[in-house]
Amino acid sequence: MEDSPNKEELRIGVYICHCGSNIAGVIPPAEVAEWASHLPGVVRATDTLYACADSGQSLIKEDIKKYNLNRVVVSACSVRMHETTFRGAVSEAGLNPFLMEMANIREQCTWAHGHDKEGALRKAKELTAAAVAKAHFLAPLEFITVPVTKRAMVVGGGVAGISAALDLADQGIDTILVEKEPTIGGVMAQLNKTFPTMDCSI
Amino acid sequence: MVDAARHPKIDVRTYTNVERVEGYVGNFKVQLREKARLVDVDRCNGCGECAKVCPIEVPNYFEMNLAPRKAAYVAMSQSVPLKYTIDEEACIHCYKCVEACGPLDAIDFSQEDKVVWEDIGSIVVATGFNHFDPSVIPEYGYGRFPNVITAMEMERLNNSAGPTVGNLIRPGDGKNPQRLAIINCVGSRDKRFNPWCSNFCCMYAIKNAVLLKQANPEMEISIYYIDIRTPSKGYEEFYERARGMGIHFIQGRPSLITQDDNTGNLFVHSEDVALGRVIEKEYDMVMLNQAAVPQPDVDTVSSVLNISQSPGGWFMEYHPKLRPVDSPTDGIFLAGACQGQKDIPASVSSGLACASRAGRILHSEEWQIEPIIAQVWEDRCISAQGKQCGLCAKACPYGAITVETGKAAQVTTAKCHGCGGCVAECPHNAITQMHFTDAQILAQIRALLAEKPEEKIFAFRCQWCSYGGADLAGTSHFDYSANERGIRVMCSARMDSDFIYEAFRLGAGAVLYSGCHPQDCHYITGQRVGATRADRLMKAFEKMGMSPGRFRVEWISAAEGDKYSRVINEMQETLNAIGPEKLHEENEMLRPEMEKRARRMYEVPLVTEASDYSDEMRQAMSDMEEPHGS
Amino acid sequence: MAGKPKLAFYWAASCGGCEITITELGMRLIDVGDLVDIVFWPAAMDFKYDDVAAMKDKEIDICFYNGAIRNSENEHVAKMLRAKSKLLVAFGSCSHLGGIPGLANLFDVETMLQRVFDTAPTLDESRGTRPQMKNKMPEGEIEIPKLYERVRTLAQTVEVDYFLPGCPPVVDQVWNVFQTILAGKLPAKGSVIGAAEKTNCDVCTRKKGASGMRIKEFKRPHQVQLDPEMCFLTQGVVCLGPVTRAGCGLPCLNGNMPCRGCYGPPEGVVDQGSKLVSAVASLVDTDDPKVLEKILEGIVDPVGLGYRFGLAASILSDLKYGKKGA
Amino acid sequence: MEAEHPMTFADQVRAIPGGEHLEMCFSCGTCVSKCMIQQKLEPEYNPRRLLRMVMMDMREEAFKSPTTWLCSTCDLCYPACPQEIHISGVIGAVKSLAVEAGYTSPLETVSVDETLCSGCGICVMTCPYEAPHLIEKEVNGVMDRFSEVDKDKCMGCGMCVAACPMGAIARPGVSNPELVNQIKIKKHKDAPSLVVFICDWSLRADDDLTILESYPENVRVIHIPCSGRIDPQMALIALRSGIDGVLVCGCAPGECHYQRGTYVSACKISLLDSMLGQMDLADGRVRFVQLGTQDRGRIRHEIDGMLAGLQREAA
Repeated sequence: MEDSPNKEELRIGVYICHCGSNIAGVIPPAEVAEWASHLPGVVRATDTLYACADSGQSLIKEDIKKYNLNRVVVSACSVRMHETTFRGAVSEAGLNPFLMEMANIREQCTWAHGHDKEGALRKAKELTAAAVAKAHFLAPLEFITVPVTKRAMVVGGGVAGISAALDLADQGIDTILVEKEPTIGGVMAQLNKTFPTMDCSI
Repeated sequence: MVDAARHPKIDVRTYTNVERVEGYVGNFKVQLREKARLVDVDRCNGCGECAKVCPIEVPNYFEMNLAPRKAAYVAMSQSVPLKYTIDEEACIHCYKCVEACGPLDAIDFSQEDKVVWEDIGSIVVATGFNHFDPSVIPEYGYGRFPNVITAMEMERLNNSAGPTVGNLIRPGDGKNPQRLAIINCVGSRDKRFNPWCSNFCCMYAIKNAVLLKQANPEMEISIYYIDIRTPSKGYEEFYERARGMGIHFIQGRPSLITQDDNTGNLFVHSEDVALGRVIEKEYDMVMLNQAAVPQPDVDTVSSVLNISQSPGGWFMEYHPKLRPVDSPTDGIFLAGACQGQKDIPASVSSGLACASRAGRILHSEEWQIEPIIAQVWEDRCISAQGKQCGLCAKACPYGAITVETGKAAQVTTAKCHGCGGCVAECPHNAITQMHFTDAQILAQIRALLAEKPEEKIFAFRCQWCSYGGADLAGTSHFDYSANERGIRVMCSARMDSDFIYEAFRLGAGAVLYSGCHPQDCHYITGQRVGATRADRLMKAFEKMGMSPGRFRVEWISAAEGDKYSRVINEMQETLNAIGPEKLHEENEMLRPEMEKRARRMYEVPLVTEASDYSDEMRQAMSDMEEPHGS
Repeated sequence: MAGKPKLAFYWAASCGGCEITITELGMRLIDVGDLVDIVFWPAAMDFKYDDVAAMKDKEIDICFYNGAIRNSENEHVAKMLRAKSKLLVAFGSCSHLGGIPGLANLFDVETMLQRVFDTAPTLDESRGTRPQMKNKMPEGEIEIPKLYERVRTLAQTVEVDYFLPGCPPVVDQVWNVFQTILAGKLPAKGSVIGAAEKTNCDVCTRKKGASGMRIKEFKRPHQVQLDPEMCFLTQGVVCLGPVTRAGCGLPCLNGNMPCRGCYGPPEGVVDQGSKLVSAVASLVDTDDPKVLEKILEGIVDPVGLGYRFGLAASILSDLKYGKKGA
Repeated sequence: MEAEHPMTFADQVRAIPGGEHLEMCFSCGTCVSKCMIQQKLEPEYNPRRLLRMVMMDMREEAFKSPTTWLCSTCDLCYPACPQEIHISGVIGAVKSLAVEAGYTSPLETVSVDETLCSGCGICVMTCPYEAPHLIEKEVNGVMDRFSEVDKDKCMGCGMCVAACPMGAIARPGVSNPELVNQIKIKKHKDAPSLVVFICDWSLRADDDLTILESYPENVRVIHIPCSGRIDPQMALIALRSGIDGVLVCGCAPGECHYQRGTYVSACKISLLDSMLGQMDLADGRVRFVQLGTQDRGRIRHEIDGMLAGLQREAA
C-alpha cells in the first residue's frame, strides 16, 4: 500500500519564492535556500523570483529532469492559492503531483511578521524544513476519478438562477430549476423597470 | 423567464423545496419535496375560473400585501408556469373552484406532497436575498404612518401590473403624491442592523425617481443619502441624468419622520450636511430604501447543502477573488445575491459564471477528487480479531465505514470525503489517511519544534476555516507573534490527541487546537468530533496542572483573520507571563505523563522511521546553527 | 400702660397642650405673675365670657389665642377677644395653621357625625341619636355651638398680629416671646415670632445627601432601621425638615424620628404640602413610568404627610370650600 | 522607533470614557437633526462638525464652539447613530478638556442666595449634572453649610429651583416670582381658563408652537426650560386664583432634554393629583402629559381635550 522512503534514494528539490517583494521584502530567500540545501535528502535548493510564473514552473520542471528529483518542496504562498498550479507543473515533468509539498511563507509568515524580520526568517526556514520532513514521507497517489452525472440543479428561480439554468441548458445539460414559490421570477419579477436600461423586468 | 420554462433542457419544479443532499461532486443525490398544489399541473391551463369564484381573499405576498389574492391563486398574471395553486391554510374547502373548473377537472384536493430523489452532477445555489423590515426603526414610522412605504411597495404601486395598475397613489388616502422623499441606507451601513452597504439601493433610488419624474414632471422628488454610490459603467451618467431632471439630492441621513395626522403628510427631519443646517421638509409620501439582508432560511439551506456562511449570513465563497462563485464544497456553486449583495447585472453575470463552472464538471466524463481518503490496516483492526469496536464508523459523518465484528472495518471510497476523523479516533491507529498520515504529520511537528520549542506556539489548523483565517490574518497584515508554528490538516477531527501530547512532549510552549465554528464545518459533524476531543484534552491538561492558556481551543472561520492574530498574540502574552524558567520546569514535570500518553503513536508503521529521520534533521539544523554562531 | 399689662389666654379647638406649655414655665410663672395681670384664662381659672364682654375695647394688652376655629363659639370668642385686645397672638399650630383638627377638612360634617354617633364600634344604645342644638335644662335653655363645615385658622377669622408656631410651642420660645413682647421689641405685624427664618436642615447635624443620591423606594419610619447619623431623605424616609422652620430645638429628630412640620413653612412658601412634594418628588430615581407608580405607592397618605398641621391654612382647603366655608 | 508622537486632540478625547471610536463617524448628520438644540437654541450647534474638529485637531475652535457647552447629554442622538458613537460622551470629553483649558460655559446658570440656603442638600441630590455641592463656610463667626453651584456643569434646567424649599436657588428668567406673576387670566364667563406650563423641548415641530400661540386669552402658556422646573405649589396658586385647570407638558420618557425632568414632574403631578383626590377635588383639573418627539399635533388634542373636560366640569 505504501513504500517506505529509503527503498529508493530520496532526491528533494527545494524552491524558495521571492513573490516579488511580498516575501523577499521581509526575508532573504537566497539565504533560506542555502540553509535548506544542507537538510538531509535535499539535493537541489534555490530561490526564484515568481515560482508560480512560467519561469518558476519551467525551472522546477527542468530541475526534476536535470537532478532526477523525486520530491519537490515549494516555499511560497498559501496552499489555497497555488497548490493546483505546482501539482500541475510537477506532473508535467513526470513526477506524481502528490510528491510536491508547499510551505506557506507568505500569508502565514512574511505578511504576518513584517514587524519581526528576524523571527520571520527563522520561521520561514523551519516551515521549509517541515515541508522537507513531510516530503520524506509523501507517497505517490492517483486522483480518484468518479463518474459525473450529466445533470445540473439550480436551487432558486430568481434572475441569477434563471440565467444559470438557461446557460447550462444551452450547453446541452439537463437542468432542474427548483423554486419554492409557485412561480419563478424571484424579486426581479416584482420590479418595475430596472436601471440602467429602464427596460421591463419580466 | 418564459424562455427558461420553455427550454427543453430545463425542468422547472416550482412550489418545491430541497430537503436533503448527499454524495459529492458529480454524484449528488438530492431529495426534492414538491408541495401539494391541490391542482394537477398537467390539466390546469391557467384560465383562472377557480380564482373568480373563490370567496377567500388573503394578502398577496407578491404585491407586498398591498393587494389581495384568492385562496386559489397565481402570484401574478405573468406567472411561469401559469398554473394555479390552492393555499391550504386560507382555503375553507367550499369546493366552488372544483365546480368552476368544470370539464378540466384540474383541482384535486387529495393531492399529497411528492418526494423524489434526483441524481445530480453539480448544484448551483441561487436562493437570493430578502428585504430589511424597516418597522424596527421607530423613528421612520413605517407601519404607523400609512404614507411611509418601502421600496418594494413602491415597485408594486408604480408597476403597471401592480395593484393600482401603474397609477401611483399613497396608501393613506389614495391621493396621487406630488412630493416624494426617498430615504437611502434604511438598515444599511447601520451597526444596529446591517453594517454592510447593500450595493444597489443608490441606483435603485435614482431609477425610481427618474421613472416617477418621467411620468409626472411636476412631481417634486428628494433623495436623502449619505453617499451616492455609482460604481459601474453608465451609473454615474444615470445619476447625472437624474439631477438634470430636477430631482433633489440632499446629503444627510434623516433622523426622524413625523406625520401631520389631519393631512397625512410627512415631515422629514434631517441635516443638510452640505449646509450644516437642520431642515424639516413636508412630503406627501416617503419611500424607505431598505437594505438587502440574507434570506430568513439561510441556516436550513446551509446545513442541507453543507455550505458555510460568512459574517452576516451570506453564503461563503471558496476565495473572494480567485473563486468567487465556488462554494468551499466541490461541485456546489453560488449564484446571485445569496453569496452577497449584488445588483441585477452582477447577479446575472454570477449566474452565468456558475453555469460555466458547473459546465466544467458536467462536460467531463469523470471528475477527479483528491485521494486523501481513509485506508484500513486490516492486520491492526481489532474488529478483525473478533472484538467489538466500530469507533471509526461512529466518527464518520458520511457513514462511509462499515464494521462487522470478525471482519476488519471497510471504507467505501466513494463516500469518504477525507476528514480524517476516523484516523484520529481509532485507539489502535489501525486506519490512516492518504497524504495526511501520522508519520507525515509527526515529521512536520518534530521539524517545527526542533529548535527552542519552549518559545514556540504550535497551532493545529483545519484546511477550510482556521487555516483560511490564518491566511486572512496575513493578507490583512494583522501582525502576530513570529513564534507561531502551524500545520494543516483537513479537519479538526483529524487532530489526534497523540499529536498534542507529542507536541508538549517535545517541549512546545503552547498549543492551539483550532477549527471551524460548529455550523461552518465542511464535513457536517467533523467539528463536533474535534470539539469533544478538545474538551477531553482541556480537562486532562487542567488535571495535570498545566498553566491555563498553554492549551487553547478556538473556533476561527476563514473570515476571522483578526481573531486568529489576536488569539496567537494572547497566547504569546500567556507564555511571556509564565516565563521561560517556570515553563521549562513545568515541561519537565509534564514530560513523563506526555510520554506515557504519546507512546501509542509509535506503534504506527513508518512513525519510527519518521522519528529517526527527525533526529537526523535536528542534527543538520543544529550544525547549521553553530557555524553561524547565531 | 398704667398698671401691669393685662394678659389673656383662650383655648379654642385644640388639644390643650398649648395651655400645658404655659404651666411648663414652672417657677417662671411666678415672674409672669409679677409682670402681668392675667385677666382671662378660662382653662386655668374661673373666668366667664361676660367678664370679657364687660371690658372696654383694647383693654387687654396681650391675648394668646390657641386652637382652630371649628364651631360658632370659637369664632364668637375670637371676634370678641380681637375687639378687646391690643395684641392678638395665634399661639401654637392649631391657630397658626389649623393643626391636627384642621385635618377634618378632609371630610364633611355629616360623615363625621355618622362616624361618631352611628358607626363607631363603642356606641351603646345611644347609637343613631344626634345632639340637639337647643336643650331645655332645669337652669334654663342651653345651646351647643354650631359645627362649621370648614375648620379655619385664627387668621382666617380675625386679623392676627403675630404667630407663635409649634405643636406645642417649645416652652423656652414661649418665654422668649414673653420677654420680647414685654420689652416691646416686636417685629413687623403679621410675622412669625418664636421661630427661626431658615428651616430645620440648617440646624440639623445629620449627614446630607451627595450628588446623584436618589430615593428608590419610600419607606415609613416603622419599616426601616433608621440611621441616626444620616439625613432621612437619603434613607427614603420623608422628613418635613426642609419645608419647616427651625426653632423647635429638633426634639423629633433628636429622638431619631423624621420632622412632621409642626412649626410651619418658612417665609416664601405659601403651601407647605405641595412644596414638600416638589422637593421630595425631585429625588425619585427611575425613568420607567411603571416603576414610578410603584414608588409613589410608598406614600400612603400624601395629604396627611404634607399637611399634618397645615391643612386648614392650605390652598387645598381654599379650593375645597372656596372663600365661603360657612 | 520614532519619537513618541505627542497625544493628538483626538487621542486625548478618546482617552476619556465615552469618547471612544469618534473616528468611525462618516458624517451622515443623523445626530444633528435628531438633536433639537440647533433648531431651538443655537444655529451654530452641530455635533457632527465638533467630531470633525476633534479629528482634525482643531482644539481651540472646538473649545469655543457652542456645541461643547450646550449639549445636555440627553442622549437622544446616541441610539440614533448608525455608527453607534456615543456622541454626547465625545462632547462631554471635549467639554472636560475645555474646562481644564480654562474655558467656561456661556449658559445662563443658577445661583445660590446664601441668606436663604439652609444647606438641606436637596438640590445636590436632584441635579442630573451634579453641579451643586455642599460647602462649609464661616459666616460671622459661625460655621454654616451652603450649596455652591459649579457654573460649568449647570445646564440651567431649573430642576433644583423647583426642588429648593427655601427658594434659595434661582435662575434669571424663570425664578419663582417671575413664573407666579405670569399666572394671570382674565375671567371669561363661558370659556374655562387654563394655564399651560410647557417645556422648551417637548414640541419639536415649529407648527406645534404656532398651534400653542393660536389659543385665545383664556389659555395662558408659560414656557419653562424643563417640566422638572414645575413646582406643584404654582399649580395650586393658579387654581386658587380662579383658574380652572393646569396642564403641564413635558417630554416622553427617555427623551427629556435634561435627562430626568420628565420623571420628576410626572412624580410631582401624580402626588399632587392624589392629594386633590383625597380632598375629592381630583376632577382632572391638573394633568401632566408627556409629548414624544413624533407626537406632532398632539398638543392641540391635549389642550382642546382639557378645555372640553373643564367645560363639562363647570357646567
